[in-house]
Amino acid sequence: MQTHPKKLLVIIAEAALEKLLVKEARHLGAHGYTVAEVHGGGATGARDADWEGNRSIRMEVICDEAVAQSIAEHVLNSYCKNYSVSIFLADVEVLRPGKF
Amino acid sequence: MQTHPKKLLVIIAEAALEKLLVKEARHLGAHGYTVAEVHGGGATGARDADWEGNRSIRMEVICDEAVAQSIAEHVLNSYCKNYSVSIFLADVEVLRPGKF
Amino acid sequence: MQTHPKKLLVIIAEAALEKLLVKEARHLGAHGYTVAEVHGGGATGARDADWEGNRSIRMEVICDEAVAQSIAEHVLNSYCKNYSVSIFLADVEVLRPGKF
Amino acid sequence: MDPVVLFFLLGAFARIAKSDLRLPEALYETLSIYLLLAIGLKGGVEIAKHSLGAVAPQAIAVIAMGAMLPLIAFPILRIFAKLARADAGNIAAHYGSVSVVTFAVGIAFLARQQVPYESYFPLFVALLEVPGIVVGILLAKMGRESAEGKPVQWGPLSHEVLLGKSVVLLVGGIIIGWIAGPQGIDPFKGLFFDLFRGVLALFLLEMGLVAAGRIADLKSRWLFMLGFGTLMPICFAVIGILLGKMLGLSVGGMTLLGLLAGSASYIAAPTATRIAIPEANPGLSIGLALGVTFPFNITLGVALYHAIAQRLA
Amino acid sequence: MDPVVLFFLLGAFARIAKSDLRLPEALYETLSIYLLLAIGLKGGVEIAKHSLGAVAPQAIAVIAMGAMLPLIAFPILRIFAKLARADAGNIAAHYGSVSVVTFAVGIAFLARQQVPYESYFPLFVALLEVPGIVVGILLAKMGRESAEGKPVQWGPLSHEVLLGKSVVLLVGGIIIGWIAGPQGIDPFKGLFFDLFRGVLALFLLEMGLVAAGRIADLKSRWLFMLGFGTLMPICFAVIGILLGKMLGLSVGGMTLLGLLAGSASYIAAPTATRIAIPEANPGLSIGLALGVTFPFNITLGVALYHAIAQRLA
Amino acid sequence: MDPVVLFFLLGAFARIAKSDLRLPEALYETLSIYLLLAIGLKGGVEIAKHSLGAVAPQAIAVIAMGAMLPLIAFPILRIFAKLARADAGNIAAHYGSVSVVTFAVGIAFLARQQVPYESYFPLFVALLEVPGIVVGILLAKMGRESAEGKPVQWGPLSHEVLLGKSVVLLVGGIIIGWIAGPQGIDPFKGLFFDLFRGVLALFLLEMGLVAAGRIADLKSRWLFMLGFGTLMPICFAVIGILLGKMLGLSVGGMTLLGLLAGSASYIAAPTATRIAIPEANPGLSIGLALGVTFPFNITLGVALYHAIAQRLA
Ligand SMILES: Nc1ncnc2c1ncn2[C@@H]1O[C@H](COP(=O)(O)O)[C@@H](O)[C@H]1O
Ligand SMILES: Nc1ncnc2c1ncn2[C@@H]1O[C@H](COP(=O)(O)O)[C@@H](O)[C@H]1O
Ligand SMILES: Nc1ncnc2c1ncn2[C@@H]1O[C@H](COP(=O)(O)O)[C@@H](O)[C@H]1O
Ligand code: NA
Ligand code: NA
Ligand code: NA
Repeated sequence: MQTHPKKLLVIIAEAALEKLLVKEARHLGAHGYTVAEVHGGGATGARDADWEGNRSIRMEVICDEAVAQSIAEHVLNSYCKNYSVSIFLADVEVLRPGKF
Repeated sequence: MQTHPKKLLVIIAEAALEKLLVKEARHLGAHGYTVAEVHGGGATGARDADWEGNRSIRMEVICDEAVAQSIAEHVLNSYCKNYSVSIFLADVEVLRPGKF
Repeated sequence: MQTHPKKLLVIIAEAALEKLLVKEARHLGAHGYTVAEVHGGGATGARDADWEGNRSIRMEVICDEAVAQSIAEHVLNSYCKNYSVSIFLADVEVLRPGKF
Repeated sequence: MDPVVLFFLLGAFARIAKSDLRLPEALYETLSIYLLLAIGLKGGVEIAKHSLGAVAPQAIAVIAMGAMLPLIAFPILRIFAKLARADAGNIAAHYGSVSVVTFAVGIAFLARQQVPYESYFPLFVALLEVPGIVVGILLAKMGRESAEGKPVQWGPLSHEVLLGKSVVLLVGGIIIGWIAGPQGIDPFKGLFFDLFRGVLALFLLEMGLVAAGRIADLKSRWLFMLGFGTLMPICFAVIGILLGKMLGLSVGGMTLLGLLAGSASYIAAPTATRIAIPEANPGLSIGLALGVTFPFNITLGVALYHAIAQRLA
Repeated sequence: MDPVVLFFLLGAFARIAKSDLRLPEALYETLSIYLLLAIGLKGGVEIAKHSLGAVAPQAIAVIAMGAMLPLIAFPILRIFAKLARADAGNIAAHYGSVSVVTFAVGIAFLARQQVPYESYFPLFVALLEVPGIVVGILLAKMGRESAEGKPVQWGPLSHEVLLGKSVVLLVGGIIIGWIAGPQGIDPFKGLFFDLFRGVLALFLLEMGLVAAGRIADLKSRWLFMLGFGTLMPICFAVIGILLGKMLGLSVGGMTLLGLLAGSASYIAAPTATRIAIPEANPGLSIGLALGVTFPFNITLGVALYHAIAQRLA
Repeated sequence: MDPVVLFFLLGAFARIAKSDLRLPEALYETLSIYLLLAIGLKGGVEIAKHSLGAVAPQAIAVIAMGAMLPLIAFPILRIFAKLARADAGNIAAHYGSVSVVTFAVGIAFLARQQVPYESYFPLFVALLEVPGIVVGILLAKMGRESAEGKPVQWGPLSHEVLLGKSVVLLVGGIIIGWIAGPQGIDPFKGLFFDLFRGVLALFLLEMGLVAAGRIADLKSRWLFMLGFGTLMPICFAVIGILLGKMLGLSVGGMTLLGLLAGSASYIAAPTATRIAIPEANPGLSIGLALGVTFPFNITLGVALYHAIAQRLA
C-alpha cells in the first residue's frame, strides 16, 4: 500500500473562533477539517469548559505543507496575540493524496 | 528511558461505523483503540453532529506498521467509497512495546 | 515561517487521574495541557464511558523532549501498574518555541 | 396551527437565519428517549383496559400495510424518478416505516380538536416501525449479491432493527404501562404525561434546526424532492385512512393511521439502511424524510388527513 | 433571602471548597435555553392581553436607556480606572446589556413578596439585550481603525448580536406566547411554567459554580473590581428606577427596570465582544459581570433596589 | 414489584440483548444530581419540623454502624474469599457506605405500600456515606506503608470524600430544605417533588444498562460474587433493622435502615478508593456493588427487608 506525505496542522483555540477558523482554513486551501471539544490550561490559566466563554476546540487539518504553513501563519498573525491559541504541525501519511 | 517506534493510525468516520471498525481493527491485530466524538467537514459537506445521522468519530489505534497498513487498507477498500472516511498514519514512540 | 521541533506527549488514562496528571505534568515542566474526553478499549476490556468509573481522558502536552521524557517516565512508574493508561510520544513542530 | 408547530418554525427560522442557537446533542437524545418512553407508557396503560382479542386483527392488518407501502414507493422511484435500485429501496424503507414525533404531533392535534381516537394506537406505531424497513432493504438488495459483492447480513441487521432504541423504548414503555396499569403508572404521570406537550415543543424546536439544516440536500434535485416528499405522504395517508375505515376505526383513528402511513422514519430507518445499503445516498433519503415530509406532515399534512378522514368516514 | 439564592450559594461553596461537583455542560446549555424560552412565553402570553399602543412608548424609552448606559460607564472606566479604550468599551457593553437570569431571580423575588409588576416585562428584557452591546463596541472602536488594523465588521456583528441565541429564544418565545395566547399555551404550562422556579434553582447552582470560578480573575485588580462591580449596578439601578417612575410603572416594575439596568450581560455580550473587540481582556469583563455583579445583584441588589423603588414611588 | 423496577429491568434487557439504546452521559449525571438534591431537600424540610435533640442520638448510632460494617466485611473477605488486603478493604469500603438510589427505590416501595417512616431519613443517608469508606481504606492500608511505597494521603482523601459531589448535594439539599422550610420550598415542588418518581424511573433505566454491563466482571469469580453480593447485604440489613428497632424506629424506618446498611456505594466509594487504594481491582468491587447487590436490593432485597422488619418489630 502506497502512502503519501502530508502535514497535520492542529489548532487548539477558544471555541468562539471556530466559525472563523473553519472559514479561513477553507479559504487558504484546506479540503476539510475535524474538530473535537476539549478543555485545558496554559499560560492564560485553566480553560475548564464550565461555561460558554470557557470552551475550547481542537481543530485538525490534513493538507499540503504549503497550505499548513499559510494557515498556521495566518492564525499566528490574526489570533495569537489576543486569544488563547496553540498551534502545532506534524508529519503524517495518507492513502488518498488527492483528498487532502 | 527507551522508546520503541510504532504507528499511530487515525480514522475519522461516520459514527455509524464505530462498532464495525472496532471489531475489524481488533480482528486485524489491534490491541486497543481510543475514540473521540468529533464534528467536521470535507468533500461531502459539513458533518455537524446536530443529529444522529450526522455524528462522526475519530478513532486512534497504536500498533505495528503491518497492522496499521492492513487496517488502513481494509477500511479504504470497505468503506471509503460509500462513507465519509478520512485516514492518516503517523510515527510515534511508545514505552511498553508489548502493549501495542 | 520558521518552525521549532518539540515533543507531543499523549496520555490516555482513566478520568479519575486527570487532576493528578495535570498537577504532576505542570510540576515536571509542562507549560500547558489539552484534554479530550474519550472512550476506548484495550487489554483491560472496554471503557465505554457509560458511567463515572468508566470514563477516559486523552491528555496532550507539547513540550521539550526532556520534559516529555520525565513526565512519561513518572506516569509509567506511578500509574501504569494499577490503572488503565496508554502513553505515546510524537515529533511535532511549533511556531512559538518559548510558549511550550 | 397547533402552537407546538410554532416551536418547529422557530427552530427552522433560527437555522435558516444562521443563528448560533444550538441544542446540545445530549438534549436531543434525552428528549427523543423521553418521547418514545412516554408514548409507549401511555399506550400500554390503555391496552391494559382493552381485550387483546379485539386489537389483534387490526394489528395484523397494520403490519401488512407497513410491509406493502415500500412496494408502492419503490417502482415509482425507479420508473418516474429513475433512481438507482439502492436509492429507491432506501427511500422506500424510510417511507415504509414511521416517524414517532409526527405521531406525537398528531395526537397533540387531535387533543386540541378534542377528537377521540383508539387509545392503544402506540402499539400500532411500534408495529409499523420495522416491516417497512425490512421490505425496503430487500428491494434494494434483490439480485445484487453478485454486483457490489457483500450480501446483506440479515442476522446482524434484524438484530439492529428489532433491538434499535426506538423499538426497545416504545415496546418497553408499552409493556411497563401494561403491567403497571393505570394505578401503577400514577406516580410517573408528573414526568411522563404532564410534561409531554412541553417536551414535544422543545423537541420540535430542535427538529426545526435539524430539518432546516437538511435544505442543502435539496439543491440538486429539489423539484423531485418537493414533489415526492409531499405527494407520496398524501397518497400513503389516503391508504392508511381507507384501511382505518375498513378496520372500523374512529375518525381520529383514521387520521392517525393516515398520518403514520404518510410519515417517514428518520431514526430507525437511517440507522439500519446506512449499514445495510451502503451504496445508497443518505442525503437523498434524509433530505426527503426530514427536510420535506416531516415539515409538510406536521404543518399541513395532519390537518389535511383529518379533513380527508372526516370526508371518508 | 429567597431560597433560590441558597442554590447559588451552594454552588459557590462547592467551587470554593474545591468539591468535584460539576454540572454537565449540556445541562448548563439546556437550562439556559429553557429559561429564555419560558420567560419569553410568559411575556408573550401577557402581551396578548395588552394593547401594544400603551407599551410602545415605554419600549422606546427602555431602548434609549440601554443605549445610554454604556455612555455613562465608559468615561468612568477610562478616567477613574484608567482602562484602555478597548477594555472600557468592552465592560461598558456588558453593563449596557442585561442578564436574563438576574431578571428571573427578580421575578421570583417579587412573586415571593407578592408585589405585582407589568407582566409584559420580558419584552423589555429582549429590547435591552442589544443596544448596550452595540454602543459599547462603538465606544471601544472609535478612531481605532488605523491603530489595530482591523475595523469592526458591522455586518457579521449585527447578525451575531440580533440572531444570538438569547435574542432568538426570548423573542421567539414572546411571539409564540403571543400567537398561542393564554389558552393555546395551556398544554405547555406543565413544563414551562410549573417547573420554572425549580429549573431556576438548578441553574443558579451551576451559576454559583461558574461565578466562584471567576474569583481568580479578581486577584490583580480586586479593589477596582469590587468597587465598580457593586457601585455601578446601584447607580444604574437608580437610573432604571427613576425611568420606571417617569414611565408610570408600578413599584414592582420600577424594581425590575432598576434590576435590569443594574445587571450585566454574560451570555450575549461576551460572545459578541470577544470577536468585535479582540484586544479587550475578557477576564476583566467576565470577572466583573459574573464574579461580582451577578452575585451582588441576586443576593443583595434586588432587595436594595426594591427598597429604593418603594422610597421613590 | 414496584413499577419503577421495571425500568431497571428494561435497561438491563436492552444491554444484555445488545440494543443500541444508550443514555447520554450528561443525562446520567443530571439525573443523579437531581436525585441527590431532591432527597436532600425533602429531608431538610422534614428536619425543620423536628427537634434536633431527638434525632441526635439516633444519628450518632447510625454513624457508628457505618464505621462498623466494614469491620465485619473485611475479615470475611480476607478469610473466606482469600482476597488480598487491598481488595478486601476496597470492597468493605463500598459496602460500608450506602447507595442513594437504592434508598430512593426504598422510599418509593414504602410509599406504594403506604408504610410511614421517619421523614428525616435523608440525614442518615448523608451520615452513612463517609464513615464506611474511611474505615475500609484504613483496613486496606494498615501496615502497608513499607510494602507498596506510597502511604495514603489523608489530607486530599478526606477532602475528596467529605466534599464529593454526593455529600455536597445531599447535605446542601438538606440545609436548603431546612432553611427554606415547608413554605419556602413550595415553588420548587414542581421540579423536585412531583417529578421525583418519574426521574427515578429514568435513572433506573440507565442503571439497568450500566449494571448489566458489569456482568462481564463476574465471569472469573461468579460464585463468590453472587454469594457475597447477596448474602452480605442480607446480613447487613438484619443488623440495620435490629439497630432500627433499638433506636425505636417505625417498621418503615427499620426497613430503610436495613436497606441502607445492606446497600453498597457506587458513586462516592469508587471515586475515593480508586485513588486511595490503587492496587485494588475496581472490576471486583464495582462488579459486586453494581452488578449484583444493587439489582438484588431493588428487586428482592427491599421487600425481604420489609418482611424481616415486620417480623422483628
Ligand atoms: N504545552 C501545551 N500542551 C498542550 N496544550 C497546550 C499547551 N499550552 C497551551 N495548550 C492549550 O492551548 C490553550 C490555550 O493556551 P494558552 O494560550 O497558553 O493559555 C490551553 O487551554 C490548552 O488547551
Ligand atoms: N483535510 C481534512 N483534514 C481533517 N479532517 C478531514 C479532512 N477532510 C475530511 N476530514 C474529516 O473527515 C470527514 C469526512 O470527510 P469527507 O468524506 O471528505 O466529507 C469530515 O467530516 C472531517 O471530519
Ligand atoms: N493500541 C491502542 N491504541 C489506541 N488506544 C489504546 C490502545 N490500547 C489501549 N488504548 C487506550 O488506553 C485505554 C486503556 O488501555 P488498557 O490499559 O490496555 O485497557 C483504553 O481504554 C484505550 O482508550
Ligand atoms: Na410511512
Ligand atoms: Na445593564
Ligand atoms: Na452499606
